[in-house]
Amino acid sequence: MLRQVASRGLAVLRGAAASQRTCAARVFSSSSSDLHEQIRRLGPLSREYSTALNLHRNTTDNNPEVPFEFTQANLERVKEVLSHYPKNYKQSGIIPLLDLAQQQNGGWLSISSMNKIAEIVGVAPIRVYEVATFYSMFNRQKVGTYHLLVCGTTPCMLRGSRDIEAALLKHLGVDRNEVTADGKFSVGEMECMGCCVNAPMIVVADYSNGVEGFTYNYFEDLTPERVVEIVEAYRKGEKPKHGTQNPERLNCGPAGGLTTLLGEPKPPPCRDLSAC
Amino acid sequence: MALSLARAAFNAIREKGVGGALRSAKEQGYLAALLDGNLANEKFRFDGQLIGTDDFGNEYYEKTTGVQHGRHRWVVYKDRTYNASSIPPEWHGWLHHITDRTAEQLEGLKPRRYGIEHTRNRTGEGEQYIYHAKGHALNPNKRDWKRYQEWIPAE
Amino acid sequence: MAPRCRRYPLPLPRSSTGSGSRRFSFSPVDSSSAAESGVAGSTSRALHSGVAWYAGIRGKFYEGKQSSDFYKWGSGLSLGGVRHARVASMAAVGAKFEAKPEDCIEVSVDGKDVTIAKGMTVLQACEVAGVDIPRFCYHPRLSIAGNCRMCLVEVEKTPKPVASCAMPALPGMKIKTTTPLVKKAREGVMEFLLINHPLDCPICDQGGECDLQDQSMVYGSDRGRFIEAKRSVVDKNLGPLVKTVMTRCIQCTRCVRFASEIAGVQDLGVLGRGGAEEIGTYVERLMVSELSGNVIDICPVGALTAKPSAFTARSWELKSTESIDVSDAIGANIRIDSRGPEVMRILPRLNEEVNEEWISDKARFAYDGLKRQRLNEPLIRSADGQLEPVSWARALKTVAEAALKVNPDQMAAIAGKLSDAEAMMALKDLMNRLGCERLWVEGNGEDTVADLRSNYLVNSTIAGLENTDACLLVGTELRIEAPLLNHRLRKAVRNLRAKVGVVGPETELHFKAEHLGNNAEVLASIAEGKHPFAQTLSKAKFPSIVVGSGVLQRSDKEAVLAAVQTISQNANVIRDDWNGYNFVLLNAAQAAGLDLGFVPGSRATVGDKSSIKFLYLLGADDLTPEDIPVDAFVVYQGHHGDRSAYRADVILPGVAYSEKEGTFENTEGRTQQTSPAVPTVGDARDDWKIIRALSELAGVKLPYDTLNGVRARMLAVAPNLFRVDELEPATPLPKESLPEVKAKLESSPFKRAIENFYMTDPISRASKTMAQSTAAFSRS
Amino acid sequence: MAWRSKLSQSLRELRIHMCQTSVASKATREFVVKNYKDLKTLNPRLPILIRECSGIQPRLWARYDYGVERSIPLDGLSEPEINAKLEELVETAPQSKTPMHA
Amino acid sequence: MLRLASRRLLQAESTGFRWVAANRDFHSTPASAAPTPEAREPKDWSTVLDKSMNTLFLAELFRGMNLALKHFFDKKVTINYPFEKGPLSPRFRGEHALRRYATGEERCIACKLCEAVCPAQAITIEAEAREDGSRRTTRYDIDMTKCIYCGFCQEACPVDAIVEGPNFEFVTETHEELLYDKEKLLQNGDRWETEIAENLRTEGLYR
Repeated sequence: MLRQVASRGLAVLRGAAASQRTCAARVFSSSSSDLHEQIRRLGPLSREYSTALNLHRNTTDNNPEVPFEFTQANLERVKEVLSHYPKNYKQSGIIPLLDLAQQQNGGWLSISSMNKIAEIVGVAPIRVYEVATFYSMFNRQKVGTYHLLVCGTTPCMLRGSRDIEAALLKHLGVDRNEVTADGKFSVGEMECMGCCVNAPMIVVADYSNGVEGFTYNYFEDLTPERVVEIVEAYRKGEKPKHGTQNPERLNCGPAGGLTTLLGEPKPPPCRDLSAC
Repeated sequence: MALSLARAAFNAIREKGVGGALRSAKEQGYLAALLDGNLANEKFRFDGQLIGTDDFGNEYYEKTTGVQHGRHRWVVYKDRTYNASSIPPEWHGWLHHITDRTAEQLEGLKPRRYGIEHTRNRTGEGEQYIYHAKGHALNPNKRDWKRYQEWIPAE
Repeated sequence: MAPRCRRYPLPLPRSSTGSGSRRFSFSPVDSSSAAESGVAGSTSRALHSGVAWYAGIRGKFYEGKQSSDFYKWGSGLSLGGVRHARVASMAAVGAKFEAKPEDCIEVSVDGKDVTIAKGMTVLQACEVAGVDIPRFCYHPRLSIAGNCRMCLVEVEKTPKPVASCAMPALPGMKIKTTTPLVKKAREGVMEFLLINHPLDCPICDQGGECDLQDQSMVYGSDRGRFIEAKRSVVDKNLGPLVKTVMTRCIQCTRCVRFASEIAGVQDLGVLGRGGAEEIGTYVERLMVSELSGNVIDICPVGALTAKPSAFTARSWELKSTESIDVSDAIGANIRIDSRGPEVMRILPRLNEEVNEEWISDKARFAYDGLKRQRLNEPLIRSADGQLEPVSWARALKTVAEAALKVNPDQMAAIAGKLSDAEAMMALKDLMNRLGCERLWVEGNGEDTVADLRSNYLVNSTIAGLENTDACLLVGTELRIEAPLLNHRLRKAVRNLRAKVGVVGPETELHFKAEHLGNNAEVLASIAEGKHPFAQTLSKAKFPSIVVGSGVLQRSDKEAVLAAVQTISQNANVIRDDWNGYNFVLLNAAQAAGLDLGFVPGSRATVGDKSSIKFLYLLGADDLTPEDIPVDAFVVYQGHHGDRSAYRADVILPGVAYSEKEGTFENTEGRTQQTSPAVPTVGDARDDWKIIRALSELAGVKLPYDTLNGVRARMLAVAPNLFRVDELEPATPLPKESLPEVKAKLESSPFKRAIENFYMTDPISRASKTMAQSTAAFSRS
Repeated sequence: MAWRSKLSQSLRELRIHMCQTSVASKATREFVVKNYKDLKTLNPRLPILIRECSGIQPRLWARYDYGVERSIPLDGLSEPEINAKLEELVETAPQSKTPMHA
Repeated sequence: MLRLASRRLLQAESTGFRWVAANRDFHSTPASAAPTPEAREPKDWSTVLDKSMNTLFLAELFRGMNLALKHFFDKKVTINYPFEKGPLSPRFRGEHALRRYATGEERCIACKLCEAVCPAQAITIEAEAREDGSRRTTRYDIDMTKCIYCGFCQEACPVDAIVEGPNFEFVTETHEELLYDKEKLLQNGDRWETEIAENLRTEGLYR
């Protein structure tokens, strides 16, 4: 009996160990330079898409002792948000509240802001942390007043979003998810925003004017030069024109005007009901 | 064989004189070989090619032609008592026909950081030469097999 | 020693003496031969005690196939998850839940028709049909998450495989679990799970008992297609008990759900998403729960393992012994896994009526105390004040001589927290024969009235407390004193929205409870009906009161208990169909000690300890040196060199619970027995044997020589201690039959009965792990 | 019933065994319900251990000095008869042995 | 005379050989080929004389000694151990050794698979976490007197830590010298690593 158990355990262990060995064998069968190449090609791991680790470490400006309170105006908004949900399901309001807090807090969520929201909706703080870490739109580390998000999904990537990002990073002299020294700009990456027709595009989240003046604007049809101009415009405090940056294009129509559907569309064919 | 033996003996006598030849023969174990057929078999075998010598002075010979296969490699022990376990690992494989690589060729595999010198099997030579396991009374760090810690009444 | 019946979860229908009708069932014939019923008790014990809940379901349904008794559901049925918690809790108390035919539906599993209850999931339907579905995230006691996807099955007319754990079974569903589609789907899931799994089974403590390992033997491939770098996850610090290797985690979220649903500590969560998803606390904090060790058991992989026993043993090299935990009065069913003479780990054993499948951290991790500070030979204090080892004969002779020199009135015997009933029986008989009547058990107080069992037991039963809808806690920190009972009450709060009021020290109970105050006035006002909670109680359908045995240490305990009596009478807590008066004991020895009458006999001196000249301590360590007169002769019989051993004149080494076959009664009055898992240390002897030997030297030979002899004697004192694994309910006497109490309530606040959960008895005080836990989790 | 107050003089401990439900234990239960209060009030320091266990024979156990015990089965007896038996146990208490210590 | 006797002897030898052949035939062929009683007990005088001569001059004894003497002067075909040693396989399962990584870190991770697989239950392992948190054995004992040298332990080992080395010359005079502990096994590994590594290298293709 004992031996049976033992041999079974052994078989199980060996099975796993065998597959481990196969994996290793596969990896090492390719030459080591190949391997390095493979690892290099992997690029940044997915967690780098977000602004932070799934872990909070106390810093001087981000620790539970730093107070966070919604402003009086925002408290009204909190009330309004919570009024959308039944009393016993207040936790449904976590996402809008997090968004509100992020706008109020200059684009990022401090630990105490999340704790505050947990208190407001009456759940344990970890439930709020779960939500905040899930969505990459919630920044849990400081971002610039203007947070530039470059779309990295396939159509934009094919249309040169990597160049856009490189141009941004070079111009601002920062790494991805890093804030410029003046605290004005930061560059992040995000997933498809549905502007594939005008790819590549970026989003500029403008936290310079609090909740009231918060804007979240798309800039489409970008070139590396144009994106630098946009940044400079923001730096000067201007509001550059958002939407497509291609002067020949109207919204998401074809560049240079319509090439099809030029005439008046024909009405849909109607059956002659009387002929039936 | 007899011829080469005679020649060797003659040369030795010519060089060292009878007394000297006898003394060196004794030192090199040739006299002992007269009483030990097995030893004699190797001692008086002069047709092999010396392949190498290990750190202990054992000499490794090989004769590839005109010899029964399986008996084409042999060792002449430095030690007259010819302890079989005194073959170090770098020659062990060669002597056992496991590999054709000699000690020099295996040099690269020798562990540099942790390797220790080979010793022969010294069982029966006295307690001081034997490795005593952790459970043995003679191991200075004898392990206590008690699986509980008893209470020591202390104030 | 006769081999004990091994209790495997047999797929047997519950016997009628089993818990199905436990509370209110009595055997119909009043057998005059107690011995006979004792035998019956032990057989039925083997039958029902180990029946797992799934076996319960299967047994019922297999049985149902043949008999008309089909729709009767035994208490083994637990449907799991919050959704079914109500049904489960009803079933667990043993209230017979009769499923009506219209509440049943019929589905087919692999061509076999089965009838199941409405609301059951596809997975449960498969279980009823006897088909085992692989799963990682599904756990019958936790809510349904449906995120591992391992339980995919094919349902006819659905385009895709469905996750059976989360899909309700619908009438007429045709479930297929063996089709190529199912196999392929599960293989795909397994491949995905193994993508980021490190496959470090050889160094993983779960190796050999790992769900992932087992299932990868069926659904795993011997090679992977994933050649990219595997992710690695930072390990989390969960304190000194739970070791984390988060890279192994497959995000089943069982631990997260356990923490929030069972333990009630909302600390763990799922952070991040996609490949970066991980389990963590986000902020640096430990999971502080008395039940935290259970996450080790529910983790299907090796992500959460036991830190104290890390790397020490493999599952296949351990010998399992089924035993009983003695660290508190709940008497959790445990499995002691040992290798050679060492206890390597302790795991819970399934017992729906006592501990379900959880045990407290103290029960699980205090075992390393069994290897430290042990008394292994008889010691005598010599003339120069040093303890020196002597032979048993000399030690016993010394004790006997000392005992005979002393007037019986100046003798006293105290049984410690971990004493088994046999040793207490023998000690009581010995002391009585010597003329000494001054006996008490630690925790019971020095002069407790042990007349009526219903006054000192959890009458609602442990499982029954789940049914209460209003509960008053008096002088107890339930979470610390009895974590598993606290969990039952938490269930009642979660499932039935039970209202809980606390009179006593303020403690976090991990559920919503109203702290009413910590003084006797509050109690008095509730008794007088002035307090609003009195109305809550009397309005409740199943009101209950939980009194902590800490009140026994109060000088006005009679008045407190009388007030509680009044409250229970006002709120109709004790009825024919429900007895919600619960007295929670602290220690394993208490209930059996009270049952055996290990209390001062009539005309015994009580109170003043200065007259004691001969003190026999059976593992009792709570007396401070100031309590023991300087000239008293102190005999310490026990297994650990704990506090009292320093004062002892003679030390007689006894055995710990892991080394003996001893009878214990838990706080609800259930008799259970420990089994020896490891040999005794050194020259130690069974406790009752020591006393038996001593009695001979003292000239009052006890009339039993075997363990069965002692038990037969117990039968003459407290017959219920002979009914192993059974619960003999105690009938409360009507208030008219109880003597009047004249004592007055004092205004002093209720004290904490346990200062430190992790260190309550000699074993846990000797345990390094418990010391670390104290340091890490000590209350702020 | 003057003997009742002497209970704690002659007895060290009184134990009453009975089944919770059986017919044979009915009279014993009645006895307990009727007399417990009286006995306890008269002998507050005497342990009167009422031990219930399903299916056992009702029995009266008395423990005297120095661990001497005596028991009387109670099945088939009525409540007054049980009372008489208890009196018998009290009246026929064995003479206190001289303690061997002295 | 002597020459005559020896010729007789030789003749007898040849008859004897025929005898054997006849016997063999008896076994291989059915009754028809069975020698008659006459053939087994020759009746003529010369045969009788041969037999008596054989007995008288201990001819069989000398014949045997002759054979021995012949082989004494013959070329030897046996291996002259310990000077020459017999061929071994690179997979030869001899004395156990615990190996190390090139850094000197012991390989064994205390997975206890060898212990579990050992059919003779010769291996005993105890393990705990080392100070650096890694999983290591605190005890690794092999009872070499129990071991049956089946090689399952090295097969089971996921990290090539326990191996059966090429050494078989580890006889001891006492039993307890054959109770190997971890230190001894590691010493073996340190000592024999050169050859063990070479053997693993040559066999690596087939693993």
